[in-house]
Amino acid sequence: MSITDVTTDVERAVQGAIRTAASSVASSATTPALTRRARLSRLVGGVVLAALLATLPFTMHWAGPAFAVDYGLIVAMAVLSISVLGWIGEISLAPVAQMGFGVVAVNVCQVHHIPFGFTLPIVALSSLPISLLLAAFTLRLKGVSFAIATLAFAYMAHKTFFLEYLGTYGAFGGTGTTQVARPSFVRTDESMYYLELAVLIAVALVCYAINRSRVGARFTALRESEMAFSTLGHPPAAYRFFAICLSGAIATVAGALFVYLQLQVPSNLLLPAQAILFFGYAVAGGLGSVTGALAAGAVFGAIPKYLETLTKSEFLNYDLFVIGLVVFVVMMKAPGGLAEIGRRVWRRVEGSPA
Amino acid sequence: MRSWRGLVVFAVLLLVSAACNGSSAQRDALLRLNGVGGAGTGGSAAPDQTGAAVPSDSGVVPSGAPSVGGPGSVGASPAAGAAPSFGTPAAGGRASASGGSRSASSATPGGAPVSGGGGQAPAARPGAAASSAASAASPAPGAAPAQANGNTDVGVTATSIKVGHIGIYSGPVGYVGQNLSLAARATLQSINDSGGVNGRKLDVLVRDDGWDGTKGINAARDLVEREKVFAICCTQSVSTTDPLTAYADQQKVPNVGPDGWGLVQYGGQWSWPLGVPAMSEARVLAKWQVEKQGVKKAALLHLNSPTGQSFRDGYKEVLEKMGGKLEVVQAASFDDPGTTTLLARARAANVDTIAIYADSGIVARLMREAAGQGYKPPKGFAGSTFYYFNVTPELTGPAGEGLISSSHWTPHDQDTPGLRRYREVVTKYYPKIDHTAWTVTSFVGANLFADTLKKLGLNVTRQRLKDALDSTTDYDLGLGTKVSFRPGQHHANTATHLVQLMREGDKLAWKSIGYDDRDATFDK
Amino acid sequence: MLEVRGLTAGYGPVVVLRGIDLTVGTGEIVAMIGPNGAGKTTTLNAVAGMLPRGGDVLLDGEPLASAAEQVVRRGVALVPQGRKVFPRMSVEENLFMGAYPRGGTWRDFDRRAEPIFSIFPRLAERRAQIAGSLSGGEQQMLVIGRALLSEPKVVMIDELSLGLAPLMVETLLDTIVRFNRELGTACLLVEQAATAALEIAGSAYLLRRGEVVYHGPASRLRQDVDVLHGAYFGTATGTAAAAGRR
Amino acid sequence: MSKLLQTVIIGTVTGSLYSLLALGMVLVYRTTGVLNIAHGGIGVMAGFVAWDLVQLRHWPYYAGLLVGVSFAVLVGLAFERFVVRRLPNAGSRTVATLGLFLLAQGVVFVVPWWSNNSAQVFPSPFTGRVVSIPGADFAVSYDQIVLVGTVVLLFLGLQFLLRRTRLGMAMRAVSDDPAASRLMGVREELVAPVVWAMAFGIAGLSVMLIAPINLLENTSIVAFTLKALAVTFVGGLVSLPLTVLGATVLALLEAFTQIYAADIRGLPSAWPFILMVAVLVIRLIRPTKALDEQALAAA
Repeated sequence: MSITDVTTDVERAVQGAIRTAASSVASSATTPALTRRARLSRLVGGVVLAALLATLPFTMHWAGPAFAVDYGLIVAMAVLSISVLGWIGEISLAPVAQMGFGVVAVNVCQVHHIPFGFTLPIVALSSLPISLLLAAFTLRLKGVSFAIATLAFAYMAHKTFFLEYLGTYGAFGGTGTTQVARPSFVRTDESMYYLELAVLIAVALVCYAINRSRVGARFTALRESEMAFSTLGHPPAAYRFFAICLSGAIATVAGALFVYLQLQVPSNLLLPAQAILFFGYAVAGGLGSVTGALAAGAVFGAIPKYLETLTKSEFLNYDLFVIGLVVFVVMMKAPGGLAEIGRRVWRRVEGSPA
Repeated sequence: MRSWRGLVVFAVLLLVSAACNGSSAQRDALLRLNGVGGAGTGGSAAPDQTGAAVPSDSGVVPSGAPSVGGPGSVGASPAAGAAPSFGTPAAGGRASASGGSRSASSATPGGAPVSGGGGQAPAARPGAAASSAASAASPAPGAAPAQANGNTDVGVTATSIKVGHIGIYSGPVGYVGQNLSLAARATLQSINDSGGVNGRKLDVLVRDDGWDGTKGINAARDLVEREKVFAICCTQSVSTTDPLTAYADQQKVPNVGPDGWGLVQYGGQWSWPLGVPAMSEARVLAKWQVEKQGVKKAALLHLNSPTGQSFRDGYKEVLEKMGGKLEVVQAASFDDPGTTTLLARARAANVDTIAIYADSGIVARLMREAAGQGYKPPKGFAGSTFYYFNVTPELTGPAGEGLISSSHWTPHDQDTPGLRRYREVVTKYYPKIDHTAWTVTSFVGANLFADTLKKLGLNVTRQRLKDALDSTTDYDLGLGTKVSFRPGQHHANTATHLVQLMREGDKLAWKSIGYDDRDATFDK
Repeated sequence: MLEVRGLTAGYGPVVVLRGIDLTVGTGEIVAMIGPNGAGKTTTLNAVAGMLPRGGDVLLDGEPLASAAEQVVRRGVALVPQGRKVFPRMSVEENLFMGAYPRGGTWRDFDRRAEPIFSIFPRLAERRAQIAGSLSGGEQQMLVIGRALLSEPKVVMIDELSLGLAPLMVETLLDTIVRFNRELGTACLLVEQAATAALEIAGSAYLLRRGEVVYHGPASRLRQDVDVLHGAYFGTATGTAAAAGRR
Repeated sequence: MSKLLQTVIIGTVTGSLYSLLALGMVLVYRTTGVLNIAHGGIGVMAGFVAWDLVQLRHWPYYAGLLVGVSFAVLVGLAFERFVVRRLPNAGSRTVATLGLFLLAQGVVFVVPWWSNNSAQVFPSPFTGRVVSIPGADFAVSYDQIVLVGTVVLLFLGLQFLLRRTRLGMAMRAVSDDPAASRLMGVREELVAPVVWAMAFGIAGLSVMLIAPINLLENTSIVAFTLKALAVTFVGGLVSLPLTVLGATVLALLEAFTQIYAADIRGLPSAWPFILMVAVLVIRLIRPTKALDEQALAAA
């Protein structure tokens, strides 16, 4: 069992997921176990959700610019990259730094006139060496030590690299900061939304697939007992490397999309402390849950931005306070996070026993 | 058992809304701080005839004449010093500087955010000759086709022009940033109180960016794409103005009077910055220090940002060209100012002076620490307009004596007609404003915006505004610099004046040291 | 001295003890044996206040509180299963924690610890060592020593020999006999592997499915393998013996 | 020579600053297994309370200091009572401190007459007085001496507390094995509040000692806390002496590179990371069976 085995497992899982996705509509409608109410609510819910997702930037136009949802999707991806590490039971504070590397990668691509079609794949690949470095460095660490180590990594990346490369506080000047031009087909924030949504859905599908597959089961085993896991003949290191690389790739792509959205990203948006905030989002969303990450993106990414515009920026000062409160309440009342709350609510809608 | 989850959600929503309401109370507190009761200051200040007469004496210093606010000052006074009296809480905040006129804007033409006016742009107005009173005379009826109902462009109606303004009210530099915004709002309000722009009121939508680019750009997009403002005016939050430059070009929205500190802002076709580039400040400062102070060796602490680096490069270039040497350079950031080590290195290198590009907080830290060690470089500390605020001597305490800063406009201790007028206008609305080069930049920006609009007559379009701004020549409010733009060349202001913290009674105050110079590098 | 009457306890809805009666006299060594899942550990935990319980527990005729902190102050110490040392504290500090309920301070710690060190010379050698790094047997010594430092009237020891080499079990049993003789501390010894405990015990209780099925002198169980066997597997002899108890 | 001495002094002072923040976090981790992310945030909040009283309301300095620290202590008690106690394990408690951190930061930004003045002057009665160091061409302020002195006292005090007192022993026992410590007569519900109150009080005091040197300023204090976090790693989050050692080494490395190797840009900021890598390598070469992780696994 090695890295290559893991990857072939993943390939199989993804293929499986595509097959399931293709047949899911038919199968879910015909599953006999579901009550009529459940079937109906699933159908309605799915249609509403799809319609909402398809038109979100426009339907929410009364509340603010499409930038809000765009930003929400980016937060969702960043949170997802933290959540993915929840599979191996670790907390990473590095994703914000990895987003920064995504920004840098886009910059480099742009300087070398690489067509947009290749940029995102290149960005995703470019995350590999950094993730491997991080993984090697943190191989023997668990729990709090792992979190601190990733934080130190983020700190170094920010201080020694981004500050030099991107400049502090774009504030006092973005003079040297390279502007990023969007490809022509995502000129507006609305079209940007669909690009982000497509990427996010692809990423989320991959995550779902991996989580449902044998690899996902092994992650669970690894999380529960590393010793038992390795005595069964699986290499914990390979799985840890894989999870860290996956998380890094997601974060890096999120960073790339972020710079396309923002047109330039000064390094003060990549502060190490930001990682702690994102971690808070991930917890509140539900650590390890893909749905939770998406919910967190909506609640902590998009809604505050809408509130900013709806309240004419009066909300601005309060965002930390409110986010802290939400994290707190979720921690105390629903340890499974927003994902758990959503599931409960949905069960009631379906009418199935909670 | 399950209902508590619903309760939790409800409670959170409640708190959010409470937070939002609470914040307007906070703004009121802010306004009280500045001595203004409610916000709907002088909506009723009867502008009438005066409005037409005042505005564009452009070429000439407006001298004492205008004092438009004379009768209107009634509106300003009521709650001035007076106790809490929350006055008009709802109207408070930053919503709209001009009373209720916002509702009028609903009539804006639906789509087409891009200026449709490209064709009708009066290219036939080339010369700079226009600048004088011509504008006031021309409410020329029928000058343009679309103005029958006054909706000549996005955000323009017969009675109002929607203007976006993004200020800094919170975040790490909220404590100084708010002054820039308050000065801009005061000026825009004064323009409305004196009749507005050819009969149209400026409907100013104010936003806070908390000095965070994502928030600022979110606000800008909201203003432009949803609120459909005609232009953005006097936005001087550098973290927003830099990306805003690209965005303004993309949307073809005029962005009048940004800070212009970062060089990137000069590359925008739709931005007209009015501040001085940090590099120019550095060049002038270095020249003066060598010539007048005889500085040979210097140390430099700069925020590690591209602008900070441009300050460093400008300083080093001039210093070394004139035979001096920059012995010690150190980069700082807000979370890691590195002042202690800079001092140690500067002392070891035995420098004549320490030049600084950093905010008041870091400057204060540096100088307090130096004083704590009983150290002062022979020629003292000097730097940029970054800390030309009265908050600086408050933070440095006595340690700040002798600190040299620069100003982009006539320093505030001078008594010129231009400054008198500036102060009169601004303090009428916000008596406790902390005057600095940047508040003056706000003042000039708002006036330039309004005066140029007046020149357009009733046919107000974005493209015509751009053309008119691009042909601005020697616009002068008597504040030390005449502003001129040419298409593609927006470096209007490169003049730097030096000021110094000197003892005045038992306090320190900024005093002009009578040195003005211009950095000619950017003239083309 | 320690008297348990009609003790019931369980974990949530699962009832484990169905009314245990049990007595430990002053200075007595009592063995409690029984098969896996008989409720031995539950009995000790319930007496020690680590589990909610029903029935009466009396010490010297006075009811014993149901909170663990108070039980130990009254003089009933539990040596829990699994050698629960404080792994990041030194041997000495572990022992200090034993003296905690007696208001022990470091000043008179040495005086209190002296008899314990003389019973367990191995602990004296390793005073400063971190407890987590001791061997299993040494940890068991430490936990017993720690319990003794609370100057208890009764020490309840749960699964003394679990996972230890026979030689080490011998040593530990010797020490129990020794502190019982020297300090006069009574001891309730719970064991799954019965023979060793019966060697040193005066009387014995046999538990099965949450009930006492035999009570009598330990020597009888030691000699009569049938009774023991019956109790473990629930054959007629066992129940007969239980009946004979009354 | 004087440059060398200056560098050492600068390193020592900065090291004390890191130690001060790190010790509070180690105290909490060692006695509860919780990584207190809120440490710096609570300190800043308490610092602002004291600053508000002293600078805006002209209270006597020590009264303000006392109220500020008491405020932090109360927050600690409330946090323990209403949050920590209701959460099942160290992991969820750590996340709760994250929520608390955000809330504390939120409060600092929300109070109108605080937020619009982000950097604040908060002098102590000693501010302005200095001792010049002979031979160093350098002076050390009383504030800095107080800071270093406090760290020494705090270190010794905590060592004494945790090693020699009943309370400290009980704290450690509870964190090692709560069930076993109940058997020793330790009442966790009495010990835990003390831990949190003490830790938050130390956080508040730390910021009030740093403020006269650094100004009362949110961003940098939170940044210091992040560095202190890296330092705690050196001591495996439990060892007080190693933590202080790590803090001092880190600060000295930073000072020396900033002063002697300023041309290698970015190196000073890389030290926390390099230090951690070094610690990892050392542990790899000399595996001392990291007990902290063992204990964590048991929890």
